[in-house]
Amino acid sequence: MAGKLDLDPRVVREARALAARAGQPVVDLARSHTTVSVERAVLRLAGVRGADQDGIPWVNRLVDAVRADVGLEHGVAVPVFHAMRATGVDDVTVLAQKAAAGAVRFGVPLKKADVTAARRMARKATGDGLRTIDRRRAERERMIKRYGDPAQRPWIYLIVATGDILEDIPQAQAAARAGADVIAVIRSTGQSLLDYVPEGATREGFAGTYATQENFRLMRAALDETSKELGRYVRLTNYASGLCMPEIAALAGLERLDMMLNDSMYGILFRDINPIRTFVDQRFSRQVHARAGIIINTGEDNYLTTADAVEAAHTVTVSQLLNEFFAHEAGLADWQLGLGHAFEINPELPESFRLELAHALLARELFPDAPLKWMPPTKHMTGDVFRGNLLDGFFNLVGALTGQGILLVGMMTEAVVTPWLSDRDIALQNVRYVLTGAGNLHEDFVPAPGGFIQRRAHAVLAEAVDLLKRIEGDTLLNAIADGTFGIMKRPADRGKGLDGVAKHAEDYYNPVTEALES
Amino acid sequence: MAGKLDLDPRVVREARALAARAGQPVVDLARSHTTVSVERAVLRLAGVRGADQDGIPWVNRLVDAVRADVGLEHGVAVPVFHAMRATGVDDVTVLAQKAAAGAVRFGVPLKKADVTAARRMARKATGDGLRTIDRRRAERERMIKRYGDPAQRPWIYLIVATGDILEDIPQAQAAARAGADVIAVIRSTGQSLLDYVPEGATREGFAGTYATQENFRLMRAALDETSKELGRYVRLTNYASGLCMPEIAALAGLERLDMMLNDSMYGILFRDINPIRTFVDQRFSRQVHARAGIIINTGEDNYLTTADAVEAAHTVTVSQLLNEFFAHEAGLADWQLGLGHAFEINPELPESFRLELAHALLARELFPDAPLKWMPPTKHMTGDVFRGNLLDGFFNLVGALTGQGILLVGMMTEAVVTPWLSDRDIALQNVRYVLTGAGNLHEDFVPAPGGFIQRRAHAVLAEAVDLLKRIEGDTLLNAIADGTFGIMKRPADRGKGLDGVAKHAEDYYNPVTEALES
Amino acid sequence: MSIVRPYGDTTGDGMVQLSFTLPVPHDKRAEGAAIQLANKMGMDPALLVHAKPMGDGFTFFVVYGRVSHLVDTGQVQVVERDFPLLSAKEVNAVIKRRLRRRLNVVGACIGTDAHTVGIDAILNVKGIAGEKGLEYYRELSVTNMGAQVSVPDLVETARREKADAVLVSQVVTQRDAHLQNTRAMSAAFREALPAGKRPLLIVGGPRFDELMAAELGVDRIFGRGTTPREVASYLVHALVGGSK
Amino acid sequence: MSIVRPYGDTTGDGMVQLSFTLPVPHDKRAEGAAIQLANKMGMDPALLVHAKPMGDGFTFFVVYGRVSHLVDTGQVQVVERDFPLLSAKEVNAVIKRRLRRRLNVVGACIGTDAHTVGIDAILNVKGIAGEKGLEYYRELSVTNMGAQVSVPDLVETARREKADAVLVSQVVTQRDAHLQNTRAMSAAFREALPAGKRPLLIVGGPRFDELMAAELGVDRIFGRGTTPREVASYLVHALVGGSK
Ligand code: B12
Ligand code: B12
Ligand SMILES: Cc1ncc(COP(=O)(O)O)c(C=O)c1O
Ligand SMILES: Cc1ncc(COP(=O)(O)O)c(C=O)c1O
Repeated sequence: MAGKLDLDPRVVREARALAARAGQPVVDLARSHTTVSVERAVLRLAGVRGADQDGIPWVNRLVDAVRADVGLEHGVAVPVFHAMRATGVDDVTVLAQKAAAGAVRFGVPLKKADVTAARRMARKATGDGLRTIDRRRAERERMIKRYGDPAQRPWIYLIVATGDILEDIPQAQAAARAGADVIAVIRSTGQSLLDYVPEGATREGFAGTYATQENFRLMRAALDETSKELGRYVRLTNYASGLCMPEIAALAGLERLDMMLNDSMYGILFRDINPIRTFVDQRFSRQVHARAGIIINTGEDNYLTTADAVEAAHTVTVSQLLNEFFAHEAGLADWQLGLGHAFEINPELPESFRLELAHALLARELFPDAPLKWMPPTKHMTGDVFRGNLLDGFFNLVGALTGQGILLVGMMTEAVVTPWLSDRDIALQNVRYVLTGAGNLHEDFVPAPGGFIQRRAHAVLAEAVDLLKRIEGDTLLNAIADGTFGIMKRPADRGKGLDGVAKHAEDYYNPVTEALES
Repeated sequence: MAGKLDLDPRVVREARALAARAGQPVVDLARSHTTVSVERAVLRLAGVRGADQDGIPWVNRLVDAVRADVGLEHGVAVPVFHAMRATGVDDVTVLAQKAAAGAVRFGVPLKKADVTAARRMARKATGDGLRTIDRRRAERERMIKRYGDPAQRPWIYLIVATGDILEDIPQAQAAARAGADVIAVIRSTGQSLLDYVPEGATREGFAGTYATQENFRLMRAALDETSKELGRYVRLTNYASGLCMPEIAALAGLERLDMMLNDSMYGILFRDINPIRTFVDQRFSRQVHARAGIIINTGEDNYLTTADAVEAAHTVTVSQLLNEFFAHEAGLADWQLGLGHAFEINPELPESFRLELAHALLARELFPDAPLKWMPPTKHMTGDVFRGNLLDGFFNLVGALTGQGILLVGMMTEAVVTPWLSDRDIALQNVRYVLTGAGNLHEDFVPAPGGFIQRRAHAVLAEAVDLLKRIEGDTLLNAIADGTFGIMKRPADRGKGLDGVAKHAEDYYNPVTEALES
Repeated sequence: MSIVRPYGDTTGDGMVQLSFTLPVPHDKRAEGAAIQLANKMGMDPALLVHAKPMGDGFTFFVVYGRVSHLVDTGQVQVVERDFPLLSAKEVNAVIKRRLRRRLNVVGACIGTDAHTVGIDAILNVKGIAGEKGLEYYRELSVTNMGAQVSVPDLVETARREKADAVLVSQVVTQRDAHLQNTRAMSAAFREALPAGKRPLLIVGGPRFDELMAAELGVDRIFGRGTTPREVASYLVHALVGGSK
Repeated sequence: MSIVRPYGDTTGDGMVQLSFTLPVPHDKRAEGAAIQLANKMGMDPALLVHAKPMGDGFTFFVVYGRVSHLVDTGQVQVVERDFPLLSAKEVNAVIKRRLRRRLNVVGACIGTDAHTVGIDAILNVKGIAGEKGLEYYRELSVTNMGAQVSVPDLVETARREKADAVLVSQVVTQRDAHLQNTRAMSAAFREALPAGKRPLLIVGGPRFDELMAAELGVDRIFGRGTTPREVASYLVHALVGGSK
């Protein structure tokens, strides 16, 4: 596939080097801070389960209690396991319940031996959690070996979004039977701003279903059944982004989700979450994904819903390079990088289709080993569902012509409702037609040397390099504050969840990070 | 555009030579026969107008009367104009009325001088008709100069088919305003088997509107208005094929139609009209079109509705070559050859889209100077109108990628109803999207050398050459009898309208043929 | 369950999609008119999601919404297959045993309709959907008159061939052409032949309502997707009387 | 003309297109059920042109047909613009002359809705469809609170900013989220502030029914395709009282 654009390898190398330099300060920030959600993720891996009668997870109650007593800056692992030893409680959830009742005090032990002992216990407990994640990963690999991967690329990715896990399940199974390789359960609109992960099976989401460990489990079990029935491993996706990225990443690992929406900047830009909070959370969550063998999906497509897809094309490229850098740094391999981009150019624009081809091919050739995630038209979809199905067909064609890895299937009702059962069926029929009839057309698609498509790709890459230079000079945080991405201005000292961030103390300890970085 | 398939010019030359040899016997047949409709066309050009109270045109009554008295084999021109002199009637229509009332006897004059006089009068009368056609042609050229041709290729060709000329007119004007470059008025289902041309403005067609001189006039006038309004000359199309090809061709010339459906074999295959009758009629009608500057549309697309579009692909090529030969022989220039072909491959077939591209490109490269007419999917259209609009989009894309000259716009309701107003609007929006967004994509579409598309095109051409060899050996009439085209078996001695054919006598005289061949 | 409702993405939500054109220019009032129509059709709420002016005085609308109508599948009237589906072998065997002569079938596409693909799919050996057509059945004698056959010619041929059954196809439906032609055909047979001598009259085509047989004066109607075997089995059932 | 009917290809033909899913497996009965629904919606004849089984127990249908309902455009209720459309200059001039201070506007996307593109199109300088947003108007003072704003925060900010008008956007409509959120918002303002002190309440979004203002307790609703100028003109009309 590579080579159709005749990109200059030096320019590509320069772009990567710039992204690394622009990203490094943020990595340094992430390595020197923790957040309430990172600490809760640690405790979830250590075994804290369940919620109080108001639905507040015990893990939140426990971290709040620790924080109240000693702050976050030491990490919660040592205070918590020290308290376990001190109180003789041997179940972390019970400890959390006692702590919530005010029956436990937390402190950082002064004696080195106590610290060592607490650390050892913490290591062991979280090690159990990580081992479960490892088992899930092995399980996935076994099932893929048994049932097989999809026969074709791109993988076909479908959304369910009823708000009710019990409606979602049959719809997801029907979608898989109809040809979906990946099912994503969209999240209820409010969830990403909740600073806790809801509990249990849920039936009351708005335009999506809550991401909970139990919902993950139910859907994965249902899709395992369907995988067996179909003789094809059906992947499950959910969303990490939001105030609870680290925890949701942990839960996803524990319940064998296969892909997670996880963007380094989405929460900042589109949920007004504090930048520092997000950067810390995303790093930890990606380390967990790396361990779990989960493929991440980044969110560059979103920029093109608020910014113009032609003007802002290079911001997508810049963001992909940054996401790649952060992902590699967190330990993710290229096959785990579902970098996002989208078919969002105004269809009235002359040459719109060729511009789409240029942008999609640029991404393909910049990231030859990543399973790029190709997102359908949304912004220029209207209530004209007949036209909508047509646009989706041309979107599918770009996907096939440029070798995209994951095709998020567009719905003709994009501008109307969250997808109906029949919308998915019509959409899949559309994908099938295009892949069957024109799946190999890429052999005959050879952008003219020096022609429109090559020129456009080169221009976007050049703009991306320019922008990266500016970002490197001025810092990524300032660039985000200035509205560089998606025209959303997000200063580093604003946004939700900042109060959940703490700078590491000298003695900060996190057994999970330790294990994941070893 | 030429050259993408790397066709071997020797094979192309061979195919053309074979088509000429296979077609020549049919031309000889056509040159040595006449038909009732050829003779009626002569009289129409000579000025016979109107119909009796049963709607039977006076021209039919007149030819019938002549035939009853002296047969057709001398041509009607001399007997009729001799009778004019003899009776002193100076209006041919009046003569027809008298003849119908039994008040005139016809004969071929014995005296050379009488013959010469009758011929001279016939020449003069039909010369008036031909001059009107010439005036119309000049008028068209003037209007095109004034208003301009469409800005893009392919020209956008839309159908109206209400059955009522008064509903057709506003729909045609609306279609032109919405972007149609060519309007075709579909004919009522029964008309092609009528051995006369109905008269007057009509409002009672089934799935189409009767082709009458008055309907032609009304629609052309309406589109002239619209051309002026839009600053773009809007072309008008109707159908010649059927039992009255020569007459309708004459009327089309008189009323400045711009394109006519005129296939050398359509009437035989799809209306079970006698082969000899059709071959004689088509030749004369094409000579008239040549004079009128009318572009013909051939009907190879129809074969793919009864035969399989992949298996029978080469029969389309063979038929195009034959149509080309007959057309050139009748005096049509390359720019007048709207050779037909269609997007009719089963969309479930793997590589269907690439096969369509191969076939469409083959036609393009075989006939580089002809304005090919690219027909939309019909056979595999279903009541699933959402899918229908998608297929039409991919049809449009093939049209753009392969440089077709005339794009007959597909309707999502193809399998449901004759087009609704909104169907046309949705269909045009579809065309506009594809041409705007991907109109220049052909630059980037370069079939891989030796790849699937080239191989397929070469194979179809080779099969076409083989079939032409067989036809040349066995005669075209036998090939038609055997079901070679569209799996329709049509023996030369069967079919409708054979009794309207007569072999020329020694003294056969036709002033129109004489003028057209001079 | 016998009462159901349309399904968008949740059981019982009643959601449907509707599109149509109104002969009015596009403005707020036109949009209101579109919603009025949707309401009259039982959609409430009716969500107008698309309105597009076409030409001078027309607007195209797409509406989504909930209908309150209940569908009672128990009340549905359908022409169920009330005869056993036989194999070609069985068909031939029954005719041979019971009729002791070949069964005569005359087929045609009448009126100005020239769509023969459907009737050919039923009659020609080639058949459709993997099933051979009636010509393939040894005990059936098939006369296929082709397209655009006039009713008098059809009656005449049926009489001459001593047709046990006449099969007529109608594909063009604009201005109810198919209904008019079918009525004309059945009337002609009624006029030409006494009750006992009349062949079985069968019509088929993609847009017929199978419930209209009596109204059109024919014995049976076959719709979209009919296969030759169904027709052959029906012929045996109706003319030879069961397979035993 | 005030009575119209849907238009397929002939005046008065009444033709419409309909699609929906029924939770039944595909068979003849299912097709009959689909026609039954279409009939109940007033389609007669209803032509079932497509039926496709989906998964185990669902079938998708496309139906074409004629409805007999008449649409009376005279009976259509619409929220007509009952105020003059002013230019930015005029808006500024009227406020300056009549109010003698800047008019305070607070905007937000409330509840869990994070779709700010719509409200930004109305408020941000950038605007939409070639029109500048309200921030561009010299005499308007705009506070844009962004997305996912809670109702208490909105009320608090409106009070602090002495808002003359509060502009709320709602795009997500699943399970009527937009209606619930709007009702909660108007109730909160009614509770927090006495009648005279309450700001003008305006909601907008692509799926609102503009006739529901009273029912939702707001002063005005703006739907699909609203432009900033319309909103500015309405503000002047409602708060400053006419342009004279
Ligand atoms: C092929 C075709 C043609 C071919 C016909 C070739 C031929 N020899 O048959 C050609 C190109 C010549 C043609 C011409 C025209 N056609 Co045409 N054609 C079609 C097309 C694309 C497919 C029809 C078909 O072959 N279907 C496949 C067969 C197997 O299906 P079927 O007919 O439904 O038959 C099945 C059942 O119904 C049943 N059945 C049918 N008959 C019978 C009879 C009996 C006894 C039984 C038991 C069962 C039975 O069994 C069959 C097998 O399952 C349709 C559009 C579409 N996609 O449906 C338009 C269509 C039918 N045509 C149409 C029209 C208007 C025309 C024309 C007038 C102009 C035009 N638009 O092209 C001309 C004139 C035709 C005329 N005088 O009748 C319209 C009819 C509109 C309407 N509803 O009134 C359609 C729907 C297209 C459109 N939207 O405009 N056409
Ligand atoms: C862009 C977009 C997003 C962006 C939003 C970015 C942002 N900062 O706004 C992103 C990617 C973040 C997003 C996320 C989601 N979205 Co979203 N999104 C869209 C999309 C594609 C376009 C909306 C838009 O920007 N329209 C353009 C603006 C200018 O139009 P407008 O909003 O109608 O505004 C005009 C008028 O309505 C009016 N107006 C609007 N508000 C107000 C207020 C006042 C006071 C006034 C006077 C006028 C007014 O004036 C505006 C200018 O004319 C639509 C699909 C579509 N094509 O419509 C889906 C859509 C709205 N999203 C949807 C959903 C479900 C979501 C998600 C839950 C998951 C998902 N499917 O992606 C998440 C979560 C969002 C959340 N928490 O709210 C659904 C809503 C379904 C429903 N009807 O309930 C839609 C319809 C897509 C779908 N079919 O699933 N989305
Ligand atoms: C990367 C990423 N994360 C998360 C989300 C969804 O986030 P939320 O649940 O906040 O709507 C999206 C939206 O599509 C996304 O692209
Ligand atoms: C070449 C040609 N002539 C004529 C027709 C139409 O003929 P009729 O009026 O007999 O349906 C067609 C049909 O599309 C055609 O392709």
